Amino acid sequence: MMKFAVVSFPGSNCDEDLYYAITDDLHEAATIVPHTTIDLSGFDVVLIPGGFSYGDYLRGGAIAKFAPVMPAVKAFAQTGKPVLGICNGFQILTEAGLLPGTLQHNRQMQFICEPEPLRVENNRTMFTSAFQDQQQITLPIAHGEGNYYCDDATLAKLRENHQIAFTYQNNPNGSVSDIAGITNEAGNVLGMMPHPERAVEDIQGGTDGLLVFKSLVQAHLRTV
Amino acid sequence: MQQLKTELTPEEIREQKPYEAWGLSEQEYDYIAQKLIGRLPNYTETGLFAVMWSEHCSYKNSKPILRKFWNDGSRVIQGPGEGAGVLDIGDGQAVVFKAESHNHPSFVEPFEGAATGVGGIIRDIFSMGAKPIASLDSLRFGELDNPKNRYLVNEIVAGIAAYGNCIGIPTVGGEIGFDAVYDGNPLVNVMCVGLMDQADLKQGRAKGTGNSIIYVGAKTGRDGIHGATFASNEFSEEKEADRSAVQVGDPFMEKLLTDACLEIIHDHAEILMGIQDMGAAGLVSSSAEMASKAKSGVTMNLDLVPQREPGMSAYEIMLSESQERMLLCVKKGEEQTVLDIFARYDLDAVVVGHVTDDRQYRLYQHGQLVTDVPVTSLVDDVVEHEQPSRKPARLENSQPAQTPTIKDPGETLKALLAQPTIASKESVYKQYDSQVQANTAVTPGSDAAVVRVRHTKKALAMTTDCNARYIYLDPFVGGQIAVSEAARNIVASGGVPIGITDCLNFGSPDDPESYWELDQSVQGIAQACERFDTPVISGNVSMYNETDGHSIYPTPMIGMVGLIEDINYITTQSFKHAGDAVYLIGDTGDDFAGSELQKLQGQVPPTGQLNFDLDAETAHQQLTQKAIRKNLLESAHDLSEGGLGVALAEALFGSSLGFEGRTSLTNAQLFSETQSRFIVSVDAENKAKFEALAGNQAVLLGHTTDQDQVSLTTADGELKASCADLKATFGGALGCLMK
Amino acid sequence: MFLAQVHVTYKPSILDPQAVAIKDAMHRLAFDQVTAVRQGKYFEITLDVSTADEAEKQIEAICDQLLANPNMETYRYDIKELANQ
Amino acid sequence: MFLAQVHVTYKPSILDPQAVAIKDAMHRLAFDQVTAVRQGKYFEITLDVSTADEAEKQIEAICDQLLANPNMETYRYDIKELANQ
Ligand SMILES: Nc1ncnc2c1ncn2[C@@H]1O[C@H](COP(=O)(O)OP(=O)(O)O)[C@@H](O)[C@H]1O
Ligand SMILES: [Mg+2]
Repeated sequence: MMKFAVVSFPGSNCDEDLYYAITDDLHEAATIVPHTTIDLSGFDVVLIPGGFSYGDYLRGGAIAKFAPVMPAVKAFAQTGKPVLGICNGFQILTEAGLLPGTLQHNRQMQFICEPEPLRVENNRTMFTSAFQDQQQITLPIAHGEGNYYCDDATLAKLRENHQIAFTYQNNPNGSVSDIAGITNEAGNVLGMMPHPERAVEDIQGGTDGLLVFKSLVQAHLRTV
Repeated sequence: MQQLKTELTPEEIREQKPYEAWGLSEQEYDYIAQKLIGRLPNYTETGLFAVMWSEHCSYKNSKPILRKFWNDGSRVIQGPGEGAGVLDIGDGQAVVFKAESHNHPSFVEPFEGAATGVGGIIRDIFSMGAKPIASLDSLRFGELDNPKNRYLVNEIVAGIAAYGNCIGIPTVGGEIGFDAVYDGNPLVNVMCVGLMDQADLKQGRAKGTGNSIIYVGAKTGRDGIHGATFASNEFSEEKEADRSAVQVGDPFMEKLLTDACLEIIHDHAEILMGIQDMGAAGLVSSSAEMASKAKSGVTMNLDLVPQREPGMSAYEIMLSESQERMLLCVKKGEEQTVLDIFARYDLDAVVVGHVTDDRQYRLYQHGQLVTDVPVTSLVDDVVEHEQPSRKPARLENSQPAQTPTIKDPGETLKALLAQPTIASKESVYKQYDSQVQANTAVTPGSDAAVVRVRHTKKALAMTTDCNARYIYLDPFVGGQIAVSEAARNIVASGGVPIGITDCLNFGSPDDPESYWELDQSVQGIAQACERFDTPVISGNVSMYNETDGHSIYPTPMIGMVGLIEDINYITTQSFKHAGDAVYLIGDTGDDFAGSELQKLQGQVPPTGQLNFDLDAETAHQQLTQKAIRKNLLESAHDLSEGGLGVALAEALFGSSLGFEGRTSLTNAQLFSETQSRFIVSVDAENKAKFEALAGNQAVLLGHTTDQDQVSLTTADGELKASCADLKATFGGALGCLMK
Repeated sequence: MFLAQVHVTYKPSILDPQAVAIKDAMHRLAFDQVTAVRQGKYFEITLDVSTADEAEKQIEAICDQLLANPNMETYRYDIKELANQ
Repeated sequence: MFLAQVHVTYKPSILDPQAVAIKDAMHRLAFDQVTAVRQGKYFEITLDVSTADEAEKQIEAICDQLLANPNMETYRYDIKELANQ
């Protein structure tokens, strides 16, 4: 069994959802680890969940980046093993400097919760290998600050290195270049605003999200 | 800041009667002084009595009426009287729910008023030991041509979204209605639903002499205390303009509080004797009620209460309505276990007092005994008032409603779909995270919302409903209809209705006509509840909803929960495949009284008499339920505002299908609001089986097509329209009106 | 052209959970000498009007109607003339 | 005791959706002479340190690490000594 860590910050609220997606639907092992954990080396994957860490009272992820667990998350990413940040998790990873750019307020200044059609821009990552290239999928979004911004130089680099993993088909929030999810240069850290863990069972309205986690299993099998 | 003037002495209170401004009558004051405590109450005590004897805390005006509610039933584990009601849903599990109004605070400060409304009802749910799994919001506003109302809609919705989204409880449903009577008096009712293991059930009791009272959560500030009336002239040297009594919600703190309390409830049930949230009248009502229910006394030292501002008086500390606070009763000697858990969540928790055996309520501040009265005098001895009641003149000789003539039903349908009460609420519910917790099986936009119970076959259906225009015409029948409509929504979604909560939003109880409306609608609700086997397990009363002497329509909001025994029964309102047969269950008459068509044609307030038959309602619900369980239905949708025309259009919107059919109804009857009806679609294969089951309760209307067209031939014309057109109108109307 | 710098802050009696969270974060980062944090909004508004009086009149109205919530917030502003470009 | 007044604003090159929304609202309210709006955050931080230098060092670090996001925001601050109470 693969071992997934779900890092729970004060104010995280999708930690259990991720836990169940891994255990009930992917049938792998997951542990919810508190923000005070200082060693993640025993895990195969680290997941940073959605929610409102520390209330997101300054900017999304701005306070969480100092949580005691963050050095361990950075060290884990250094080893090349996969780190996936979803929604608030994406915000935390950008604030912590593990991913480039920032997530601004949605263009229309409102929270948006709806199923969102996406395109898989690069299926050669640890997080997307179970998708077809350019596959059109649907995942739910639920965020108020998901408007991805980076400067032109960064955008050029993202393109050049194929770091854009998912794009929106009808850009809901004003993100630069319709970006919904990006990886770091090494390809082992992914941040995405849509919620794959909310699309892992038919009763939730779709199962496209499960393929993100299945990709991680494939990647793991390649390494062992 | 320092105290400028000292508090009034007991004698000065008797002479100057400040309590009258606080809502306590002279009679009540005399009764308390002479009969209940046998001396003149001091300043703090007078304040405590005023708030504990208010309608909001004591239900002194509404209790005689609320007793008429029906709250038996085999599923009831906890009826009214605790934070929330509890119903058995099998497998050792229970569902917990309650609704609460935050009307006035939301008018004064809409964003924070609505946000703290959400926060308050959530605390009621987890204080019972349940994990909050869903919220719903029922809202009423004045018409949107008034910019103030547009502002209220924006801010109130944003406030609900901000709190619910942050704390991570999905907002899965609700309703929004518009009518000029809500100008200056919007309604903000929020319902929260929780799920628990029955073994975790907790109550608000201060039990066991010597046990500790622990205060936890946010610090106490002056919020919620009426700055102007109470505090300003006595205590403050700050300028009034620099102070505010507005309560601000802190959903982050509440998330921590929820998680910490549930951890203690799960892991340390044996040392947690009782737990209650601090809601209206904050510390005094929670502590006094906990003592009253346990038939004990309580002593607290106010110097130990965490305070946000310096120089707070005992009166202010006790009456503060600061949010995100809870009161626990913990076994003596075991306090540290609890304090350690709260410390791990970074929450303030302090032992502020203990339980006594003499049933006295005692408060110390700065080493002095500032309150010493019997617990019962605060909680149980409140004198109930059965108010005079009179049938409103407008109902004395009401006439049947006129039957309108409709030339082009397509145009009428479009106009109805653009009415804000009917139009799509997507622009609102899209702002709510309806899927967090990953259990939402039916998101907003269908009849009832459905949340599955993870690791079981079960799911819960939930809805809020009330058509106040009907209540205005006939509170008794309107009350029956409100419950029936809620039940219909549950049934259409595949559920069995199991219980209700309510928010009774009414005018002043001092107005005999208002009081009569309250009494009648409660009786109507009670009768329907008994018929559907849906006990009233919790609720809330909001009176005095009037501005400048104009009262709102009586609006008893019903929040209903249904049990879906197998997730395979989950059914939604939208048609599924081309070629399916579409049936109408239930007869249609000329029912235009209180209808949206009547309102569209300028009939405000509504007129006419309601027709309603509980037997027909029950029969049609049972038919729909059976058909769903036999797996005969592809979709089911109840008929409500706008009648058949609107329901048919709504069933088309979630699909990309069209419809073709024929009916013996007239053009006008397409928009009649006859109760007890459903529109269902049936696969060709199941037609015979469904018809055999339905007998004469259902008629075939036509079938779905793969064209972008709805066409329904009537007795005197034809409804013809492009589905895409209708959908654009329905989808865009609210957004347009909000601009 | 005039530039108005506007500060909107909570009235002192209002609970400000955001400021509390930010102060806690500072303490966790070992900035222990921070004893109080208040938080507010800041706006720079450029107005194409010809007199300072007119600018002030408009800014006062804008603060009152839009930028500050009179139930909970107070505001203050400075107005200065911008050199012509 | 020192008081720092900190302003955090978006870099000029960055489109701020909030400022755009506020400007639009002003125009809807017929404040047509508003030509530009910038929006930022404002903090008042009280520090129990003994020298202005020390206050400045801490505030600089707090801004850098916590209050501003260097990808898109800049900050400025004024520090003044508070009279002893
Ligand atoms: N304020 C709201 N919050 C969340 N969902 C809402 C709100 N208002 C309406 N909805 C959703 O929109 C749909 C239609 O609502 P409504 O017309 O009131 O339904 P019905 O007439 O069947 O009771 C329902 O799914 C309802 O939950
Ligand atoms: Mg319905």
